[in-house]
Amino acid sequence: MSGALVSPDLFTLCKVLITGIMKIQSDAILAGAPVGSPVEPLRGLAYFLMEDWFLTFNAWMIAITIMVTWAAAIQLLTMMWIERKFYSRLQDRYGIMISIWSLPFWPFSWWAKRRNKPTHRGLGYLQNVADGVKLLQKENITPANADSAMFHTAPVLIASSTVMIFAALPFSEGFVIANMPMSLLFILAAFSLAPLGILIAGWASNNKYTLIGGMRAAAQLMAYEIPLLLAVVALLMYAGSLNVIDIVHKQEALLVMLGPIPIPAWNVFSIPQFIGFAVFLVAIMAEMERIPFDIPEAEAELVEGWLTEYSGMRFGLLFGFKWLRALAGSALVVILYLGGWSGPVFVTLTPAVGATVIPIPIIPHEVWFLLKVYLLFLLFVWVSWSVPRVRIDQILNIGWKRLIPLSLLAILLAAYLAALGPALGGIR
Amino acid sequence: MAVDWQLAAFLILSVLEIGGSIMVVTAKKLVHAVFWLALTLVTIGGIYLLFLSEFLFLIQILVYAGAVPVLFLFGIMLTRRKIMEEVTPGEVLEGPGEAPREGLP
Amino acid sequence: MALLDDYVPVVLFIIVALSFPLVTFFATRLFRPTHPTPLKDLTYECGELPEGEAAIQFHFQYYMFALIFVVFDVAAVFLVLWAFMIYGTASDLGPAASAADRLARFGPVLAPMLLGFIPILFVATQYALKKESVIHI
Amino acid sequence: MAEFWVNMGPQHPMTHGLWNMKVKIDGETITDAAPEIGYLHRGYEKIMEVREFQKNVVLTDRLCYVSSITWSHAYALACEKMMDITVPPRGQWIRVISLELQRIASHLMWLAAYGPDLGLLTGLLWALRERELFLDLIQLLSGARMNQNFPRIGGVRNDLPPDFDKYCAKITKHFREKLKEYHRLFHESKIFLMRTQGVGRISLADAINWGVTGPNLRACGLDVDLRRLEPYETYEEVDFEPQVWKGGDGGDSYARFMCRFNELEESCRIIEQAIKKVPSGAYRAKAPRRAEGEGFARTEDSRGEALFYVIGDGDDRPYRVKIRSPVFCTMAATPLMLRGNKMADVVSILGSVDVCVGEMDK
Repeated sequence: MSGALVSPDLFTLCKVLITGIMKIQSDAILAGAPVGSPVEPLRGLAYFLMEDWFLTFNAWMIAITIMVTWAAAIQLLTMMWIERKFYSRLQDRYGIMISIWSLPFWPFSWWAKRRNKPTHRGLGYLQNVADGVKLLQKENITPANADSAMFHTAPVLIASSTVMIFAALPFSEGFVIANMPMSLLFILAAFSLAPLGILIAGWASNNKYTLIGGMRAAAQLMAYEIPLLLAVVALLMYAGSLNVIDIVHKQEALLVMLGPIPIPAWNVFSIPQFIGFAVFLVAIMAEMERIPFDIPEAEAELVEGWLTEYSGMRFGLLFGFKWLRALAGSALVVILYLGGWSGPVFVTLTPAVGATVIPIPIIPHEVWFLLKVYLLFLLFVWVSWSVPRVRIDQILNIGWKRLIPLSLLAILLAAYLAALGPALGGIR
Repeated sequence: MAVDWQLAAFLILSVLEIGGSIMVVTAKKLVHAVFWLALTLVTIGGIYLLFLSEFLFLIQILVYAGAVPVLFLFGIMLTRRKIMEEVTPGEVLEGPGEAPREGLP
Repeated sequence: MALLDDYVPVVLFIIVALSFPLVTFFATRLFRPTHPTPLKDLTYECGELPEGEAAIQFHFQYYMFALIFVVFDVAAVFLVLWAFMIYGTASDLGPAASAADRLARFGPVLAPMLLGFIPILFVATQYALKKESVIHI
Repeated sequence: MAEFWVNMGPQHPMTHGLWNMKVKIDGETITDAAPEIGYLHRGYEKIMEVREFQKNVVLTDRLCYVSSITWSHAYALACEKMMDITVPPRGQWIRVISLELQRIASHLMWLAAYGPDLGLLTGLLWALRERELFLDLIQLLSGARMNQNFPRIGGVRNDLPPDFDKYCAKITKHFREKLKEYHRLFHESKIFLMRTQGVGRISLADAINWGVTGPNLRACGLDVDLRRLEPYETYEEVDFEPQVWKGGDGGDSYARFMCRFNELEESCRIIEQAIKKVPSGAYRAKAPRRAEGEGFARTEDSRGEALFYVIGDGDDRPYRVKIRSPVFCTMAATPLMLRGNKMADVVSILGSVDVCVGEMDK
């Protein structure tokens, strides 16, 4: 038993679903249009519905729709809600509390009164939806001096490259769209496309603040892309694969027993990978543009940075997709260093059954994965709301003069330990 | 359905690539040319994929997604927005005195 | 063509991902007003009339860093291949290999990198970063 | 390399009010700066000439809306000197208490605004949380949270409310605890030190020449505090220490931050002493309706040296009033601080000098 909810994988489930639906439809058509009747040509449609390429195509489209909805709607809202609630608590306030019962018209007001629910007292999960609806109704302004074509292209580039990350990012072994052999490189490539879009957006707005924001985004990309890649290189010596699912599988083994507690072989538990983990964490935080490193849109000095000239839903999408990148970044760290969707040590039966680690499938893999992602994201939120913003030259200094030497050190250590053998925590 | 999907993909990619490379050399603004160059390079990556060189495809995207901003910076750092034109302050607005007044009540 | 089959959903996903923002932006037309005025279409400059061109030129120094970045990007790609080689050698040898075996197998893989590539890279970057001790942008 | 002027204001998150800092940048480095003020100019000095002496207190309240009492007090002091009346001791002590409460509220507003300037929104909400308590105290004392209209020529408007000393002691005790929290949030953070230390430096000679006063001058290492140098009210009977940057090499954002920050605790000390020393008696002397002569008073405002010069010609309203605003003079020196720094430092520097547009534009 794998312990995953989506098993064996998303596509197969969708294929079974769509085949069932299409079978019912085509059977109905076949029954309704017998041979010899005037509607006999409809039988061709029935056969078409059951053709394999048609079913496969539809299955893929349903799988993709599920994935996009799951990531870009449900998870996005959840991440935003977590952040807003958590930093509100850090700041000694309740944060968003608008619930559905706060809607001021029937039936909500009536129902709220009847159930004696105070209005404006809820978890506030739908606040972000309300914000989105507000932005939907706002006018889109294109500045007269903007480079119109580029101004309209950039948001598409940024938004779609952010969604593209989820083509290869797994939520569990089966909950993934495409499992290509080098999916990690695909994720990193999709990640690094957005700063290009930011640079274009900043340039095309023909505004001083946006241009400075775009320049900062480009400078930051250059300073932090290299440590990110080098940390991944150090990881590859242990993982030996560029496929994210393989990397997770590699971490499901048992590393060492600390008394009765089994320590899983997560990459973060070895010295060179821990250095790589630290570097990766800082670099991914810069890629996510979270607060100590959010200089491209530093609102104190650049108004809203590269987003200044965008309005309406264009602004909403670009602003909201920051959290999508945060989700992808946290998920990447969890996959590469924190064991992905494998459960933590305390639900393994190791002492009872000997040396093999058997995860208890009570809590599905997807839940473990999301739990880890949310916890890591909480760490990010915690950091970003308790430190000020770093200045541009300082951020470049950190990137070029601290992280690159550190990541080279991680590579060297990893290579040495690999050569020296498993006794020293090398390749298992 | 006897459609050769690979051939179709190849044709689409080639058309994009050739069109993009023509736009690179004909674009009036340097930054537009860089954008078209990015498109061309990505489509070349797609053709690598059709040749079954996955690593090369991904490296092409990864490296050129990084290298294109460098060209971009070059365009911004070294050139003016309008090449070969004299820039005078206040040129952005066509008559800064009149234009905004029309919108006032 | 197993590899290309892997990429079919990716291509479909990219098409969906590209159309997602496009559809969103077009859909907002149904909900939003459009009343452009010359005042509204002005470039935002904190309420003042825009002053001069927005095409600010930046310090040329950072362009050097951009070039270092490109070099590093390519170097990182070579390091990826090298990392695979190390992994492959280590898994070939297995955990029980003797020290002499390890030296014989790992020597040719590690030596050029440790004696040649990384020292040169390190010295060169240190030199470049020392020379440009203050990063302008 | 081309240089460009960038407007930072009037509609900019950095400006806490309506003014414009024009910055000439070369890439990200500032080569020149020009503050542009006057968006909020209301012609105070002229308006005051057509209103009666006592009624002008309402106007002076609005000079700086986060530090009302200190400004009305400076005006009242100048008028008292002109009218040659003395405030009863109880009135003087109540004034000291209200001034220091207002100073803490004003400094907390500055601290709150400095947080988001550096990207630390948590600082805003934490500082405003404690500012609420001090506003509550001021409300208890004067009935209003903003534009209190509390000092009067000849004393204060009303007596201390019952149990005021208990509330004061409770809140200052609580506040001292919270100061440790701010300490951890701000200057134990490495990034905060990176953003402030060595940024926006101004030399002592320059600061004096440009008329920088108050905490901004004390941050350069000069011990000037009008509460000590020219004690007004009962400040000479209070034991307190003017906060001067002693680390040497001061005059940067960090020194300015530290001076103001330490003043928070120093003001707490003054309040705790003053609340014990309030004598009984009258709190207000009768002020004449008409006056002739010249009155001149300078006080240590939250932002520097506030100066009022009032001339009366025997009528019931001033003949001429001159206000010296500390922020106005500090603002003239900001280009010196800004030059050579990065664009992001504009907020770090202007946040640390504590701009209040109301009094700057008058």
